[in-house]
Amino acid sequence: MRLMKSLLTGAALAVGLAGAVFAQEKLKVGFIYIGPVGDLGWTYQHDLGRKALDAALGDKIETSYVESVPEGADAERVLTQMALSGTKLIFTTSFGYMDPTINVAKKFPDVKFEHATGYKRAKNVSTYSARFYQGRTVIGYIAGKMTKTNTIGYIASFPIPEVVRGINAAYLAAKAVNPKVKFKVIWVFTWFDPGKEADAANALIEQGADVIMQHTDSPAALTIAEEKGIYAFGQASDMLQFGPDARLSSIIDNWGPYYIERVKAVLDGTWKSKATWDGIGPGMVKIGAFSDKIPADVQAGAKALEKGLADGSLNSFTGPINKQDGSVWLKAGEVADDATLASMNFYVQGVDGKLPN
Amino acid sequence: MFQLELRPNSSALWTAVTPVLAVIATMIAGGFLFAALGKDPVEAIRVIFLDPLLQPYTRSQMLVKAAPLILIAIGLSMGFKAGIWNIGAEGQFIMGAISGGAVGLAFYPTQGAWLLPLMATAGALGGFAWAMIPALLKIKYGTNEILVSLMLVYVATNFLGGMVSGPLRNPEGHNFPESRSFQDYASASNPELFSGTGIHYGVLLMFAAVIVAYIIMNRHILGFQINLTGQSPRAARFAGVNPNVLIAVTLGISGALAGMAGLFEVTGPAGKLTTNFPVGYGFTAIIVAFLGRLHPVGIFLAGLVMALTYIGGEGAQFVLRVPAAAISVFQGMLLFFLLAVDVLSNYRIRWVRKEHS
Amino acid sequence: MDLSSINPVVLIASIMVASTPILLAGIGELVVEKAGVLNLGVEGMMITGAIFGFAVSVETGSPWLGLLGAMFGGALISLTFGILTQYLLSNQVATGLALTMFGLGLSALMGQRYTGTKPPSFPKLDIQVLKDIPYIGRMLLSHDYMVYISLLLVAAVWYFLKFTKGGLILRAVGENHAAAHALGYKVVRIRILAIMFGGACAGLGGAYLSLIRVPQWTEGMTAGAGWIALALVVFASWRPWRVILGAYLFGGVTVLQLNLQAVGVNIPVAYLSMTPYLVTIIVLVFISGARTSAPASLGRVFHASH
Amino acid sequence: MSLTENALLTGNVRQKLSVNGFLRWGAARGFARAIVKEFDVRTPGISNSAKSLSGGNLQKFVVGREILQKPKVLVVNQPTWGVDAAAAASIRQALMNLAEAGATVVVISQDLDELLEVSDRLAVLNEGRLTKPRETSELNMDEIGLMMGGMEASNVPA
Repeated sequence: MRLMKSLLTGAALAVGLAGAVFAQEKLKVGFIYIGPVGDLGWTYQHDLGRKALDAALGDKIETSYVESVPEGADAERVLTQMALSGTKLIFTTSFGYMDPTINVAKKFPDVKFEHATGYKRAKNVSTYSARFYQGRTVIGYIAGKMTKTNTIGYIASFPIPEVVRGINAAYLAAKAVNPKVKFKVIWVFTWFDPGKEADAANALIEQGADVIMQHTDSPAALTIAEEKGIYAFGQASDMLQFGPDARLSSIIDNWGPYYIERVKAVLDGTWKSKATWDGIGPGMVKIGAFSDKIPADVQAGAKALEKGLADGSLNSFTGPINKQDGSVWLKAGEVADDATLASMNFYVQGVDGKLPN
Repeated sequence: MFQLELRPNSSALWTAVTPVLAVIATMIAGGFLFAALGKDPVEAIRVIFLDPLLQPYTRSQMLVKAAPLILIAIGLSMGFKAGIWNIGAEGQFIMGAISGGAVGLAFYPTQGAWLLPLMATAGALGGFAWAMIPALLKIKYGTNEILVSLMLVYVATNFLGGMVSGPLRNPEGHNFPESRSFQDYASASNPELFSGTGIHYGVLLMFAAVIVAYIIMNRHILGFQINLTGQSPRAARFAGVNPNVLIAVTLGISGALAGMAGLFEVTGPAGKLTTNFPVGYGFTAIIVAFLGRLHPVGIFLAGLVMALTYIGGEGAQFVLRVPAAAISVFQGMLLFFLLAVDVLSNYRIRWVRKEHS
Repeated sequence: MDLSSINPVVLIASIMVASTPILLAGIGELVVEKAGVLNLGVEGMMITGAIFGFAVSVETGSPWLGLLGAMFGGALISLTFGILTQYLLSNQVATGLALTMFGLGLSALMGQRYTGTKPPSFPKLDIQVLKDIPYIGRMLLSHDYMVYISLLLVAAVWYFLKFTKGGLILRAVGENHAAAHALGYKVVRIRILAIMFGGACAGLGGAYLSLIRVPQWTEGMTAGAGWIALALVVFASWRPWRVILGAYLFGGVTVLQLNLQAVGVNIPVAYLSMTPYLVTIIVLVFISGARTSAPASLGRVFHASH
Repeated sequence: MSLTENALLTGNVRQKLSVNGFLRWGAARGFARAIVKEFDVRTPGISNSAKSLSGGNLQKFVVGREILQKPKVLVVNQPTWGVDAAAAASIRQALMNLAEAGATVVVISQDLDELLEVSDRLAVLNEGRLTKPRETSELNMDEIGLMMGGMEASNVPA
C-alpha cells in the first residue's frame, strides 16, 4: 500500500510539474525512424547522425527520437505529437514518411521539417538525400578489379530508382576497368531479412560470383562472404567486424554534418526550404578504409575516382552510355541530369537480366 | 496448494474489477522495468497512461488508432463466442483494402460522391470473400478454420506485394512498390471529418459496429444462437441452430468488417496501398477481442486502452527516451496480466490442503 | 538464362541450411500441438532464443553453451505461456500472440548491448574423407552440426511419439484431455512440459540464425520465420517426418527463387512465395477426412472440473 | 446459461419470445418465472445459471419449460431420472395434466411403476423391435413380463 500511495502522490506531483519542462529555451530537434536504432543499417546511421548533433550542439539543443514508426497513419500522429510538444525541427528519415511529413507540415507552418529521400517539398519542408551511387562507382571499380571469375553478385532490395541507379553506377565502373565483367542481380524484395540476404549471397556465390555487393541493410551477406572466402563490402556502416577478411571497403551513410549544418541554420535563423542531394564531396557519402587485400595500384585508382567524384571533375554517368535495350541514353561526353537519375527505371546496356516491374 | 474452482455463475463484479487489477499490476511491474532502465518509473507511467488523455489531439487519435482494432475485434468476437476461430483477420483486412482500393483506382481520375461508398462495399466484399474460404472449407470438409484463415494471411500478404509492384502500382511513382495516393484523389479518399482530429468514416463505422453488435448480441436471436453454440453446441442443435449457417454468418461478418477496416485505413490514415501498410491490426484485434471479454463495450474499452499504450509509448520514447523495445515489453506485460486475471471472473481460488497419499 | 548452371547438389545443401531454423521450431511446435496446445508465439520464442543464445555465447565464448542458453531462454519464455494457458486458463490464441509481442520487445531490449558484436564461430562437421564423397559429400555431409542435430531431433520426436509410453500419453492428452485426465494422467503437467520443449526447440531455431547462419544480432532478425514454422506443422499434418519435407518445401521455395534469379530467370516472386501456403491449405482439405487430422483437443481449455 | 436463456432455448417460437428476430427479454423472464413458480423449481432467481441447479430442480425446470408451452405432442425420455420422490410425483402429475388437456404424450422410461401410473397405452422395445401398444388398464404384470421377453402378448395362449 505504501508503494501505491507513493506512486499516486508521485503521479500527482509529476502532472503538476509537466508544464515546467517547456520552460527551457533549448531548441527541440526530433527524429522519426523507420527501423529500430539497433538495425545496424539505415536507422542506425541516422541515429549516429543525431548523436553527432548532440555532441556538436548539445548545449543549445535537445534531440529526441521515436523508432520503428510504421509509414502512414502512425508516422503522421508521431509527427503531430512532436510538433505539439514544441519540437521545432523534425527529420523524417524514410521515403514512406513523405506524405505524412507534407500533411503535418501544412498544419504547423512554424515547425521545420527535413524529409530524407523524398521529392515533395514545401515552404517548411526540405528534402535531403545522398548520392550513394557515387560510392557505388568507387566500390564497383574495386569490385571490377578484384574479381577473378569476372562475376559480381548484387543483392538488391526493391526496383526503385535509388537501387537501380546503384546497380548501373557500379556496373559502369566495373565494366570500365574489366570489360569481361558480368553482374548477377537478385531482388530480395525486402530491406532487411538476414536469413534471406544470406541465402541470396549463397546463390550468387554458387553462380560464380566472387565479389558481392548489396543494397540491403543487414551484414548477413558480408558474413557469408567471410565464410566462403570471397569479397564483399560494408553497407550503410563500416561493418568491418563482420568480415575482417572479406570486407574490401564500405559505403558509409554519414548524416552528421548535414544535420549539424541544418540545425545551425535554424539556430541563426537562416533556414530555408531546399533540396539537398549531396555526395562524396560534402561528406554525406563516405568510402570506408580500404582493406590491405586491395593492391596498391587499385587503391590509388579508387582514391583518384573518389577525389574526382568529390570535386566534380568526374561523373558516375558520363556518356557514351546505352540503355539495356540498345537505345542511346547519353552521347559521348554527356553527363546524366539529376531528373533522369531521380527517376531511373532502366538498366544500362550490359547488365544481365530484366528489371522486375 | 491453490486450486481453481469453477464459479457456478460467472461473477459480474470480478469481470469489472479484474481489468483494473491488471492495469495496476502492469504499472507496478512496468515501474520496475523503467526503473531498471534508469528512467523515473512514475513519470514513465504518467507519460504512457495519463498524458495522452490530457491533450485533445491525442484523445481523438486514440479513437483513430483504435478504430480498426475495434472494428475487427467486434467481428471476431461474434465468431469467438460461438467457438469459431477466425485468426486470419489480417488477411481479410488486406484483401478488403486491395479490392476496395482497386475499385477506386480503376475509376481514376473520375470524381463522384458515389465512389467511396462503392469502394467501401468492394472492401467489405473482399474481406467477406476471403473469410468465406475458411468458412466453406470448414462447412464442406470440416477443415480447421484456425489454420486455414492463418495460412490465408500469408497468401494475402504476398498477393499485396504482387499487386503494389504490379497492376496497382502508381504509374507516376518512380517504380516504388505502392499505389497512387488516395489522399490526393478526392473522391476516393476517406477524409478527416472534423478538422484537427483525424476522425474519419472508419471511426464512425466503428461506433456503429459497437452499437449494432451490442444489439445483436443481447437483443437478437442471432446473438442468442451464437452464445448458445459457444456454451453448448449440442443444446444449440436441439434448439434448431444450424451450425453451418452460423459458421458462414460469423466468419462472413468478421471478414466484411475487417475488409472495411482495411479499406478505410488505406484510403484514410495510411493513404495508399504499400507492402507495409498492414501493421498487424488483424492480429492485435484478436488480443483486443479477448481483453474486451468478447463483449462489444468491453472491446471498445480494450481497443482504447491498446491505442493508449501505443500513443503513450510513442510519447515515452521522445519525452523520456525509453527505447521502443521497452514499450513492447510493457505492452506484452499488460496483455499477460489482463489475460491472467480473467480467470477470476469464472473461477475462484481456493486454498486446499494437499491430501495425504 | 541457363538453368543447368544451378547445381542441384548445392541447391539441396543450401536448402538444408536455410530450412534448419524453421525445422527446429516446427518440430517443437508439433510436440506442443500433439499435446493439444496451440502456441502461436513461436516467433516470440525464436527471437528470444536468438538473443539468449547470442548473449550466452558472447559472454562465455562457447557456442555450445550459447545453444544451451537459447534452449533455456525459449523454454523460459514459453513457460509464461504455459502458466497463463494451463493454470490460469487464458485463451491460447490471444496468449500466443501476446507472447510474440513480448518476446520481440524483450529480445530487442536485451540485445541493445550486442548490436554489432560478432559471436564466436561455430565448428563444422569437417571430415575430409566424407566431404570428398561425390555429390553426397557436399550435399549431405558438409554442414554444421546443428543441421544433423535437427534431423536427429526429428527422429527422436518420431520415436518418442510412436514407440514410447510417454509419447502415447502425450498424444492421448492431445486427443481427449478429459479421458486422459480420467485415466489419471496429469494433463496440465504434461502440457507444460510439451510447451517448454516447444519453447526450447524454437529457441534453438532462433539461435541457429543468430549464431550460425548469419552470425550476428539484429533486432527482429527472425523476420517471420516463427510464423512459417506454424504453417509447416499444419502442412506436415502433425507427422514428424513430414515436418522435414515441409521445412524443405517452405525454405526451398525461397532458396529456389533466389537461385533462379541468380541465373537470370525472371519469376513473379510474390506469387511464387504464396504457393507453400496454398499447398498447405490443400493438404488440410485432403487430410480433414482422414484419420491423421489435427489433435482433437487442439487449442481447447482444459480444467479438471469441466 | 441463465434460466431465462434456458427458457428461451425452446420456448422462443411457441411463446413468441422474439419479434422479427429481436428478443423480448421481458417476456422470456416472465416465462422463466412462470416455470419456476408452477413447477416449484428451487432457485434464488431466474438469472442464476442452469448448471447451478440441483439435478431434480433442473429436471423440473426443463420438463416445466416444455409443458408450459402446451405442445400438441410431447416426447419425454426418463422424465424423473435422478429426481427425488416429491419432484418426480409433481412431474408425473404435470404430464398427466397435459395429456388430460388433449395432448399426445410419449413417455420413454425404464421405471415400470411410473409408466403404469401415467400411461394409457404401453409398448415395449425389445431387441430393436417395438411391440404393438396395448391398453395399460388391460395389462397385468405377467403379460408385461412376456412382452419384455420378446413375446407378443397377443400370441400368448390364454
